Amino acid sequence: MTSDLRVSLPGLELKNPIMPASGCFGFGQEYGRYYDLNLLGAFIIKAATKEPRLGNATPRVAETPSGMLNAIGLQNPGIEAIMAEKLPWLAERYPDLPIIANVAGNTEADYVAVCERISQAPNVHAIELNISCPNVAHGGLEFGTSPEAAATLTKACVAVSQVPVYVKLSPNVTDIRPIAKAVEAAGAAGFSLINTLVGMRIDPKTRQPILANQTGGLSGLAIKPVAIRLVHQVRSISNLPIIGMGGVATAGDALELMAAGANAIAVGTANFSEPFACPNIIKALPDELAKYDLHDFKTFAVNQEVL
Amino acid sequence: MTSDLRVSLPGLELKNPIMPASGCFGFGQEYGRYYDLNLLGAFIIKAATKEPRLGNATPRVAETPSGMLNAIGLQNPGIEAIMAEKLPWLAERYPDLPIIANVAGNTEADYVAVCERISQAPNVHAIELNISCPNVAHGGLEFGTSPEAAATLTKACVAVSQVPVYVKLSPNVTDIRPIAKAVEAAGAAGFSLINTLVGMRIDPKTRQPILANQTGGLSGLAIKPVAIRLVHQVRSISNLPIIGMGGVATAGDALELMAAGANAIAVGTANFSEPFACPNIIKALPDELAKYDLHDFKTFAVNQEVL
Amino acid sequence: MLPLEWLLTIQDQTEIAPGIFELRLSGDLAQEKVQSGQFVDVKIPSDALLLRRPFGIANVDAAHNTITLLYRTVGEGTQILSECSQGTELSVLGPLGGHGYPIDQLKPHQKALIIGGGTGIPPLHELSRQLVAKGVQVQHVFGFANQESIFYQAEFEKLGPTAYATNDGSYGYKGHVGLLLDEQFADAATTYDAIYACGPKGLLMAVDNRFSAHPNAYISLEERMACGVGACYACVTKLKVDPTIQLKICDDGPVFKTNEVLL
Amino acid sequence: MLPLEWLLTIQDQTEIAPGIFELRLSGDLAQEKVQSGQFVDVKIPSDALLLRRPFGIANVDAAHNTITLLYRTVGEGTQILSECSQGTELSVLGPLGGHGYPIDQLKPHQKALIIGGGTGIPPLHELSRQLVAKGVQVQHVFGFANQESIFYQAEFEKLGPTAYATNDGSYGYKGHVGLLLDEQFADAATTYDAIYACGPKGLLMAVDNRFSAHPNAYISLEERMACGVGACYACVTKLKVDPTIQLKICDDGPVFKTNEVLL
Ligand SMILES: Cc1cc2nc3c(=O)[nH]c(=O)nc-3n(C[C@H](O)[C@H](O)[C@H](O)COP(=O)(O)OP(=O)(O)OC[C@H]3O[C@@H](n4cnc5c(N)ncnc54)[C@H](O)[C@@H]3O)c2cc1C
Ligand SMILES: Cc1cc2nc3c(=O)[nH]c(=O)nc-3n(C[C@H](O)[C@H](O)[C@H](O)COP(=O)(O)OP(=O)(O)OC[C@H]3O[C@@H](n4cnc5c(N)ncnc54)[C@H](O)[C@@H]3O)c2cc1C
Ligand SMILES: Cc1cc2nc3c(=O)[nH]c(=O)nc-3n(C[C@H](O)[C@H](O)[C@H](O)COP(=O)(O)O)c2cc1C
Ligand SMILES: Cc1cc2nc3c(=O)[nH]c(=O)nc-3n(C[C@H](O)[C@H](O)[C@H](O)COP(=O)(O)O)c2cc1C
Ligand code: FES
Ligand code: FES
Repeated sequence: MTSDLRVSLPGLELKNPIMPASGCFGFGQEYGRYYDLNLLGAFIIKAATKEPRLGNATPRVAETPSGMLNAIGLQNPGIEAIMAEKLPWLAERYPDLPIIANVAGNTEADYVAVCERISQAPNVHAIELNISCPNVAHGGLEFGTSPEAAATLTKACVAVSQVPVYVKLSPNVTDIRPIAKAVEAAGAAGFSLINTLVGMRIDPKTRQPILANQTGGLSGLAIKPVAIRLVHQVRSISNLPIIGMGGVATAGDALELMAAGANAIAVGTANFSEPFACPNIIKALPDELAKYDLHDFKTFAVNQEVL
Repeated sequence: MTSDLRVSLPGLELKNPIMPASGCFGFGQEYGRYYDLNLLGAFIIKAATKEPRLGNATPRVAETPSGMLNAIGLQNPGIEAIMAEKLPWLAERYPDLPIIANVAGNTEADYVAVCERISQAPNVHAIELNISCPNVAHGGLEFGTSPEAAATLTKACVAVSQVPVYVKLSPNVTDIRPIAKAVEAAGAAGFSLINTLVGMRIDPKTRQPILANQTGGLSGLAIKPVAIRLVHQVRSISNLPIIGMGGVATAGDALELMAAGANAIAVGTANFSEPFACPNIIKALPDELAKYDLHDFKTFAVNQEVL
Repeated sequence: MLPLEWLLTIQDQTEIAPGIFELRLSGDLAQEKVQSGQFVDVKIPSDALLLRRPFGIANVDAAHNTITLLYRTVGEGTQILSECSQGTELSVLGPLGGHGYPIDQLKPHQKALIIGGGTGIPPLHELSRQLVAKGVQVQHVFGFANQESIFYQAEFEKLGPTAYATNDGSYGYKGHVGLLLDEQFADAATTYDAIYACGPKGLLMAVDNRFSAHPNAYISLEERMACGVGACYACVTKLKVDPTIQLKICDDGPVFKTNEVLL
Repeated sequence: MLPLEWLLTIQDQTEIAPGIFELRLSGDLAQEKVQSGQFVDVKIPSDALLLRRPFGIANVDAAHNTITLLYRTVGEGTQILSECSQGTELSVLGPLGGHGYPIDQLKPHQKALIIGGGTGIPPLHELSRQLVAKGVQVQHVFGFANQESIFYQAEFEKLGPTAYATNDGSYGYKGHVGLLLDEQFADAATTYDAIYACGPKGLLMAVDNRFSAHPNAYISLEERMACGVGACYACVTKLKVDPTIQLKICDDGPVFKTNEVLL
């Protein structure tokens, strides 16, 4: 029996549920040298901000048990360069690859400006509103830790966006549920879960943090149980679709997160361990489903029917 | 040159900074069969509650990459049995081993009653106020996530306790600093950091959580970078001593957490991987210090002078 | 101080049935007094797996200084273990379990019924060996998924008669062990001086029910464990007579009398 | 599509100086065109280490289908790597680095100065080999902590004269490479047609300063990396003329012209 890996989310008719996570795959040009990105279900590009950003000083990454810390600091060429170069490059080579644009900013006005502009790109099918970056002084967590601030920002972004807006929530909160509810009420099309936890490594020799930014975002296998918990928790209070992520490295991990309530899966850190992680997972999904006598995702994520 | 591993904290003059973490070493009777507990710097016993507790249904543990989840649910024989049997057993065999009593409860009255009673045991040198257990319906996180609630509880417990009270904070909060500050102002002698993160694993076959309690506390190597960050963050706003924990398995891990600001180190999950983890770490500390031309902890943790 | 941790060397490892491995480990743990039903807790050689894996002791060979484990590959840990080559050193805790199968009460020529299913069977091999060494007559009743998954058939038949039940009827009785017991061992409670069981929950419940009044009937339980020595309270089970009393399977078990704990 | 990932087999591994290992890997990566200065990114066989480890390519031997890495054990990853036995298969990405050391501009009998320190030296071996194969005359100037830590001395001396500086003066010049350059290679900027360097930051800064105007002088940088292919922005460095322009060391480097980037 052949498998049907398709999943359908607002704005996103995907041939399979697997997509590179924002910030772990640039704008596709690098990994695009090594395999055909058309294999992917979708692709979440690196955060776009209004102005070009240089990000933080180096070192920007450090290793942790079954995980890593990053403090890239949203380096990106800015919305204009992304509109002029990055998105057209993708559109030309991969006209059928749905792009999800990760959007960040310092102020509401920044977010709104970028959402309005980037959602007009013909290959951008959805926005992932990044209100959860732990590595920048402004924006990021400020909007992501208060239900009111998150709702106000979401509403403003939804109003100007031509495509559905998924809000990427932070795991670094006491209770994610009021934030998720507020964001849903403000018009979000779905959630993206989870961004990185905040962590630190110290060099015992210098007794200083390894990262120039001191703290960084913890990602990779180590955070998978936290991602499962938060996806499960948000699923328990909302029927909106969830793009799940956090420590997915195998088809088994992907199914576990989908069993928790995710409708599609983003893969971040695993790309670094294994550059072919995404195509490998996509290839392994039919056999993984077959282990449980399944051939599609229909019975996953309670809300799948609704879509 | 010989090393001097002593550290000095309120209530605790320790021959070395290494102690088993609460809940990972019972009341000492089991590991006491296999090695001399007098090797330990101190020992934090399993949570004590007013009434005997049965804890949660099984399965109570699940594995995660470089970590584990537990949802024991504070099973313990209750304060009376602990006073009558567990503490005397320790006092008789290990009269010089400083015991730190982990205290939990449903209500402020519960906490106060247990603190008052247990702090009178002759071998209890300090209390670790557990306001951060993620695995119980009441108490635990309720007190641990609000600065006001944490302060009120701390104040009440400090008032009745014959020994210094260290407050064990939760990592599952948006910002730990106001909670730490409130607890300090309320009279805490120090902090204990960190309790477990909240996580979940799902059995892909049944699509149900593996743990009967659904969620569990994530511990082990995986959370080390989160522990380092929180110890560093609390150290940056307080000079109170910190008992650091979270993923310590080697002498190197212990030094890293001390470099972040911890004055002593508790070892939890590592006991399960390696039952001799604590004595092994103690034995390895002099060489680990020597790597950095050090022979004691004097230059660690900014507040060491103050004590 | 009791000994606890051993560095054992993989002597050899063989796949004796699909997904079932026989692992022979050499080292001085084999010189310890092992009660059948006791288990070991194996550190899997993977940096990311913090918890040890418990396995029953299927055989102790003091003369050759080896112990044998039999296990099924079910997840990551057993998969990695099955790929370890000869000569690999493993950290092993044991013998663990404060209570194995009691056999001292039995005399030569008395009769024991040994009931097992799937990967519950390994510790029953050491049990049967020890009973036979005492002169006890053993009868085995084992359940498997199908003929293909049967292992250690010759080893057990050497020790005593062995009846098989398979789910699909591909070998022996068709159906589960409970039905086989009803049909062919209806008088077991009076015929046998001791009853011993290990296997999946369903089998244990069947044995617990059928032999609840038998003065010498024992079942061995499994539960997810962390410490393996009684310190973490992960593996508890409740007493039947008073469910507010909890026992630890790793330390107060893994063997309990029938009718003793809530299944 | 470009090739990227290879399964290479450890042919042999030797500790050639205290804590310095020579690792020979066999597999078809050795058939790729490798520019000296390019590197590989090795998956360490440990489940808990997610990030690969970058190492310069010290030698390519297409005839024997092997490449050689030289590395120092500094932390957990290199420690585990050093314990891997012959026959172990490693997943290796490479050749990585969009820009290695340019040599096409040099003609036979022209002169190249190769400056290195410690574990920056490995890629300079492949560089020197390629230069000598072209008929370029090479002079090496290497810095080490002490005599004991010197490696590949015979290999380099076979290719060209080699001057040594050690911190403690136990071999060659006493002091760091910068001082040795000042004292014994004061005219280097005009004497040599090309300058190549790799090593610790201090050495690179010394070279960058001394040869900032040289039209053919190159340094190779190191930085903590995640992806190794240019996708994650972990390993950036700023352009000197315009620090708002950032280059990725893994992809736009690791070799840069002197005076090109901010050190
Ligand atoms: C006292 C005792 C004796 C045992 N004896 C044997 C034996 O002789 N032969 C045999 O094949 N199996 C035996 N088991 C079961 C064996 O421990 C598990 O199959 C094994 O731990 C699975 O590990 P894994 O990494 O392959 O599976 P995973 O599912 O990946 O393991 C994840 C976690 O769950 C735990 N776990 C999974 N299944 C079980 C289980 N059934 N019981 C306890 N913990 C589990 C693992 O130990 C690990 O901590 C015994 C279990 C116990 C408690
Ligand atoms: C392009 C390039 C080429 C290199 N070539 C060589 C070589 O030929 N020989 C050699 O001995 N070393 C070389 N290095 C350095 C080598 O990568 C590190 O020594 C190694 O990664 C340390 O790993 P570890 O696990 O032992 O150390 P740990 O400190 O435990 O590593 C922790 C993390 O930090 C990273 N890290 C630590 N030190 C460095 C470093 N100096 N540079 C980059 N990342 C680091 C590791 O990759 C890992 O991600 C090179 C580095 C780069 C960037
Ligand atoms: C190097 C790196 C860069 C990242 N950059 C971004 C980013 O620009 N925007 C964003 O929303 N998330 C960013 N993330 C977070 C990931 O998209 C993802 O949410 C997180 O890493 C968890 O998934 P993983 O465990 O699969 O990596 C980044 C993560 C890493 C490791
Ligand atoms: C099985 C288990 C039981 C625990 N029980 C308690 C407890 O009773 N009280 C408490 O404050 N913390 C408890 N903890 C948390 C630990 O004391 C410690 O804070 C945490 O596990 C982090 O340290 P580690 O990574 O070294 O395990 C428990 C942890 C585990 C794994
Ligand atoms: S496994 Fe820890 S008490 Fe049984
Ligand atoms: S390591 Fe990812 S961009 Fe260089």
